[in-house]
Amino acid sequence: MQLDGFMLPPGLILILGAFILPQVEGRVRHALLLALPLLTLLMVWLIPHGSHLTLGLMEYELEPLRSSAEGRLFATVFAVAAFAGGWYALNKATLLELSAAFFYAGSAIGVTFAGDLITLFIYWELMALGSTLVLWANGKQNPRAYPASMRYLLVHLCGGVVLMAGIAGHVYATGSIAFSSMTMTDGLAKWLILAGFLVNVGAPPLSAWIADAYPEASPSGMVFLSAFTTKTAVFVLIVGFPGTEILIYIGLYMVFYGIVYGLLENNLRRLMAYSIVSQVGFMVTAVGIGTELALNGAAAHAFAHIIYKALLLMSAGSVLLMTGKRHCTDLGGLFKHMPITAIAGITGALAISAFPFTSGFVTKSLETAAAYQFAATASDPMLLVWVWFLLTAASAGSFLYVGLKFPWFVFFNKDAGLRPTDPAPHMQYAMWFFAFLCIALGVFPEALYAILPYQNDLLAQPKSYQQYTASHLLSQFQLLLFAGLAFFALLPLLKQTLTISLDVDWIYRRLFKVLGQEFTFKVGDLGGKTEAKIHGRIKRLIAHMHGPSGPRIHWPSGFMVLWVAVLLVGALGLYYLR
Amino acid sequence: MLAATAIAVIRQHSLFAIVMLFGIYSLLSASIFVVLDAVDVAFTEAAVGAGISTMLMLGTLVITGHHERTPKHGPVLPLVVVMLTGAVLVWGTLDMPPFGAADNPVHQHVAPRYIEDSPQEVGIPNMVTSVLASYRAYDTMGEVIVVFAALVGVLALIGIREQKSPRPVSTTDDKPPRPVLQVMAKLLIPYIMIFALYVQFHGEYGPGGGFQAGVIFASAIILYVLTFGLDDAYALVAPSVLRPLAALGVLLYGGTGVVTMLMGGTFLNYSVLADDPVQGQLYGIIAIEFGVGLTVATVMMLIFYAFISRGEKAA
Amino acid sequence: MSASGNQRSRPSPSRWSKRRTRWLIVAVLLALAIVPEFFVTHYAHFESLGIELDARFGFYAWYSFFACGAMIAIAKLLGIFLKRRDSYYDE
Amino acid sequence: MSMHLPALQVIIPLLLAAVIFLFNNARIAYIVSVAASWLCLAIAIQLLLLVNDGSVIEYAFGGWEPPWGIAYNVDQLNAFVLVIVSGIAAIMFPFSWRSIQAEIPASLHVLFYTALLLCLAGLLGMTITGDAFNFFVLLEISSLATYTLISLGKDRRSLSAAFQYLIMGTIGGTFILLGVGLLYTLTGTLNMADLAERIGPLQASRTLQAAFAFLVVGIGLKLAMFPLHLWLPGAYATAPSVVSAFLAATATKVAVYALLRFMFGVFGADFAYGEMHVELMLVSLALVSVLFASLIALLQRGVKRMLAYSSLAQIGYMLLGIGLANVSGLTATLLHLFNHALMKGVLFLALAMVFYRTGGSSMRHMSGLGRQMPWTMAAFVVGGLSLIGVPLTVGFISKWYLILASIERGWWPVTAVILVASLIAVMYIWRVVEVAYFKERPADLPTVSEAPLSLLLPTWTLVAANIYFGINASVTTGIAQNVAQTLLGGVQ
Repeated sequence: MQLDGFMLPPGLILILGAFILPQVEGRVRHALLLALPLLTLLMVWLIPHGSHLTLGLMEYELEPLRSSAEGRLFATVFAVAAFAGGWYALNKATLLELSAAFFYAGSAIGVTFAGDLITLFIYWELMALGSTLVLWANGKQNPRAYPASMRYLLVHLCGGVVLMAGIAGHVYATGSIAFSSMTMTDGLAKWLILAGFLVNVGAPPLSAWIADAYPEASPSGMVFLSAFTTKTAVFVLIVGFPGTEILIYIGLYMVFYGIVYGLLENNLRRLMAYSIVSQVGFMVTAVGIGTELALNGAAAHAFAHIIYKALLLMSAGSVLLMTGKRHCTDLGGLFKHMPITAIAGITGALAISAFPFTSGFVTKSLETAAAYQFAATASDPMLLVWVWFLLTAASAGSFLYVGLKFPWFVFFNKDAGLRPTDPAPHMQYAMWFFAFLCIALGVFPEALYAILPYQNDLLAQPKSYQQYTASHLLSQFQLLLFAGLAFFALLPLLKQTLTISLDVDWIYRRLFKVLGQEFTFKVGDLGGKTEAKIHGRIKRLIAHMHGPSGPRIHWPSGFMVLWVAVLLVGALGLYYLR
Repeated sequence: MLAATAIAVIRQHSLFAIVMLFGIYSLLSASIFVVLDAVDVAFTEAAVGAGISTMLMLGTLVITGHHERTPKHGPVLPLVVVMLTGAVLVWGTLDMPPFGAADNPVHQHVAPRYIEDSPQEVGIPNMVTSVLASYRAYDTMGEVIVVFAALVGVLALIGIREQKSPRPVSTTDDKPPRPVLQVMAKLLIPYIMIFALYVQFHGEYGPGGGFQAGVIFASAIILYVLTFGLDDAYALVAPSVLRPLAALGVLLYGGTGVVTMLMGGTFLNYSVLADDPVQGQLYGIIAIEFGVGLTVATVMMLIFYAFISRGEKAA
Repeated sequence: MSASGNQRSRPSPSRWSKRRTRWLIVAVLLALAIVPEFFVTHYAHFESLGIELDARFGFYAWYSFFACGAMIAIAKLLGIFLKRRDSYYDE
Repeated sequence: MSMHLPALQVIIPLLLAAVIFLFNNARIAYIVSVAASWLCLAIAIQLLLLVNDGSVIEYAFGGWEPPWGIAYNVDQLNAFVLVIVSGIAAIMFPFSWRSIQAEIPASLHVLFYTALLLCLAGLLGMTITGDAFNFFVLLEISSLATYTLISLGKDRRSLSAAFQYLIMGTIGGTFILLGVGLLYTLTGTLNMADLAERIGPLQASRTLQAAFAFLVVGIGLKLAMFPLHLWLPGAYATAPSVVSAFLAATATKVAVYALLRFMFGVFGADFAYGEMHVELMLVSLALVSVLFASLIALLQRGVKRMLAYSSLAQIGYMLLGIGLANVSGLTATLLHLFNHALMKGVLFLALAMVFYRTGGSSMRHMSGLGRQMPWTMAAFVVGGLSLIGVPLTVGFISKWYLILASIERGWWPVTAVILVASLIAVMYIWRVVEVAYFKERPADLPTVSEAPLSLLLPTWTLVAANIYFGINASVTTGIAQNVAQTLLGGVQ
């Protein structure tokens, strides 16, 4: 197909759509909500492989469109997530949220097509902006969304700043702005870029932002939020840092961080947020392993994860929407009243637990497989042995804290007396759609495998992709069932309490607040006074020398005149100091 | 003596005395300039420093008050500042070419041409005037505009109360009439004005020029105001007449430049004003000096009016 | 919060019977999961390194059980230090 | 007439100031001022085009060749600054009419425009002149006009602010004069190019060093180099809104230009960096100022004062660029001259519109304005994004080069400071956005409507420029890099 004529970055469709949505009403808006992501999807697939587009900025050649297999895979699932998310949100979400979500999704797709670091950075920041807006949009319904969005923005801008420093350093060191594997380059710049990426992935020590921010969004808002930011970060890690060993440790930490905090968590959607960290930890570990199989695994897992996590959040969101309750302690016995929501939730829970015949099963095991396959050739095989054993344990753990905990406390357990119904039809449809995808990918994994980035590997070692062997099925069943045994046996220990768990965010939510109250806004009212206070110390010091100081207006002049003289001598003195 | 006066200024607390001492200081510096052979500068210092600025400061005193408030902070800080700055200055002068030596760069580079060629190029004997009014005429225009800008500032800040005071009780009228003073002033003022005109038009040949003339002219009017009161002065020269004149002076200067431009020269190149370049220089210098005088005189008067009218209001 | 979903809070005969059926189902499922172990051979993932733990009989079953137990225990332990009232940050 | 362009650049506003003073009619004053500003812009652009090939235009006043007479020298550097200053004027002057109706008594409008034109002429003259003493004269013109403009503020504190600025400005001017005087005793010339030539053999002279120190500190006062900045927040915060906008966008830029001109055009880069190590002072002061001013900005309740402190931080960036002493650094400085004028222009104009409608510009006055004045606040947001350095705005371009320069130098802590300060900028801009978009309008404040088109149009022109030059930065970066290379010459 000859399409060179209108090669636009597909992300722009959604970004432009974000600005069109407010201009239209009713059915047209609904139609656009569903049509634009599909159009984007079409665009993603119409762009010929390996094509690219360039654009000049400063002295650099930007590459806002570079088609790659990884990019296409992620763009595909992003478009699908935007589609289903839009469907789910259809007339429940505020207009601002919908526009922001499209803007956000479009930027995420923009990242997947970015061929250079500056384009990447631009979309990266647009994403931060879009996602923050998705959060804000819920400020009316949930007042806590608003400060949460500020903290969220702050973390991401910090990440962005580190990323930008890294990019600048990288460009200076290599002279190239191309976005490609950086494992060969060296120096501080590389680590800064990595750090910037890791902030978005939810790596320690800043893992807390996910659980802090996402659950404050609206039901549909969190569906959007869960899909893009962390997964885009996984994408850039796949492209930029395959095989960076430190990612293995970071990934493992994230896996268990998510499980432990998830087990402690009472708020349903915070639980889901922790499970995002945990699941993304799997992917990060796989990127750290860095073989083609591992990268395929990370990509495939990201693909499947977006779908089942969105499904879980749609289910949890529906519960929140229909009952107004967000805590395990307030819920229970909803299966009878919200059967469709329950089925969706259970399907998602099974998928995240890698239950056979679900998408999780066929993707997560790629990563564990990568661990043992690489062990034979790796320089440090014991590390990979550990990785394998830990990931296997974590697979069981996933079942424990999401696969069982979520359905059990919400849909079964003791009836909490709530009598909601299933949510609006369009929300049900969206859940059906994703539930279907979860199963379909599990039953027919070949379709997903066919679009994975490293096809050579796939063809050379078909065996490793043969998920449905008796041994594998059996071991997986054992893993899950005995995790279930542990769950029910230790249920008393899992008694949910109305609490939250402290995390690193304590530093910026509590410590800074205390420090801030101590030092700032109390004096902020009368402009000049603030500075006076800052100067107060120095003033008092000098006041010792020449008696009480006078009215404020006279002081700065004298103060400054002194500085003038000091600088004058200083400027001259430099000549002799050196 | 200069130093003694300066120290006296610092030690004094009565602002009135300080202003008077400043006048003395200016006169003393003027005589130093005379010693240094800088007659033009001395002239300006005497007219501006000792004359007009003393008047203006007195005008300010009428508005504010005669006594300094207790100092805000001790002398240590200013002392440190002055010592440091002074140290750098002294430092800088250590390597400076010796004062008065003929081989100084100052006397080697640009100055010789001014001295040797200006009579032929510009055609007037006073080199200072030829530098100010021709070689560096553009700077002089800038200075005139500085004066003009100061006027704009004063008008914006204080303004002139144009209408006569409803009750004819002003500070001067409260006191008994001073016939001796008034007669003396009436006698003096015409001479001062004529002297001003002389300085104005004789600037090309001897010390003097627009600045000095303008200031002297203004002091004549100021003397009149002081002796006869503001209302009479308004009757003589109203601020509404002076205002446009101040701008006209600037425009006369600038306009001369524009005319030279239109006649094919660069801005302020008077040589094109007449067939003979030297004659052209003369025309140009006369025109701009008149502009300078006009602006300086009117601005000085206006500023004085501004202070005095405000002072009367305060009283 | 008195109605909080804890199955032990108010035991009643019906709940006991429910619990018993539940455990019965679990036991049957677990048995079903163990039985095929006799017929299926697991291959060791790290044979080359001499590690054959994962090929032993019932490895996945007990490994899963103890791993999950350990994770719950660790979470419970950390919870002692980390848990704060739900309104902690709003104060 | 094209040979007279350099002279006309300054003479038009200078003489028209006297003309409008003569006519003494506010409406005529306004129309003439706007026409003057547009003419100036046209001339500046024409000049820039003429020198874009690297040539230098010389204009000798009075027909006397330098060093005997006074000359204007136009090269790429000052033509670039001329375009900045006159461009900002061309946008702000039309804006001023409605804005001052609300802030300045009608009887003073003529004086306002006279002072404004004088200020513009002074700034343009300082930029274009090739004569050190002439620079001082024009500096005095612009300074006097500036004091007047500031004192016209509605806020009574503007008087004391103007007075304080007058004191400090006079000290600065005196220092500059002392520096020029010392140079004259050393060389016997005042022409900058001639000075540069004759300074060459004098490297170790103490007089030269003292002259350098006086000039750097004197200009430092004028450009509000930390810690000589104390006059600036008061002045910007209390001046009439449009004056704040004009000064913030132009005055400090010209002072930075003057520093560049004296450092490179008179003393030479070798002397400035190699002998005087001025970069050590500039970098250390710049870093402190960037951090300190950003933090103080964060604590302000008055938005104008906040922006004034943010200007200090931005001046810090410019000094940092000079201090880094490499091509990228200077490029960043030059770009930031242009870019900061654009972004601060937008921010202050947006504030001026807020003031026009609500009669104040504190955080309180801005609460809930997001809905009531959507276009005004949108302009503020774009300006804020630019200030932060978000890609696709001009702020990003200059910050990018600054970061590159610091990395080139291997000074990672400097990079860190730049980035941290950007974060702080996010926070203080965010505070305004938060108040404007997420707070309800206080009940005791009246509901207001969007600002009139005559105010919105100039503001949005600047907004468009912010975005246009953020995306298509080739023109500005091209010029800046050229100039930076020329300035540094053989130093690297």
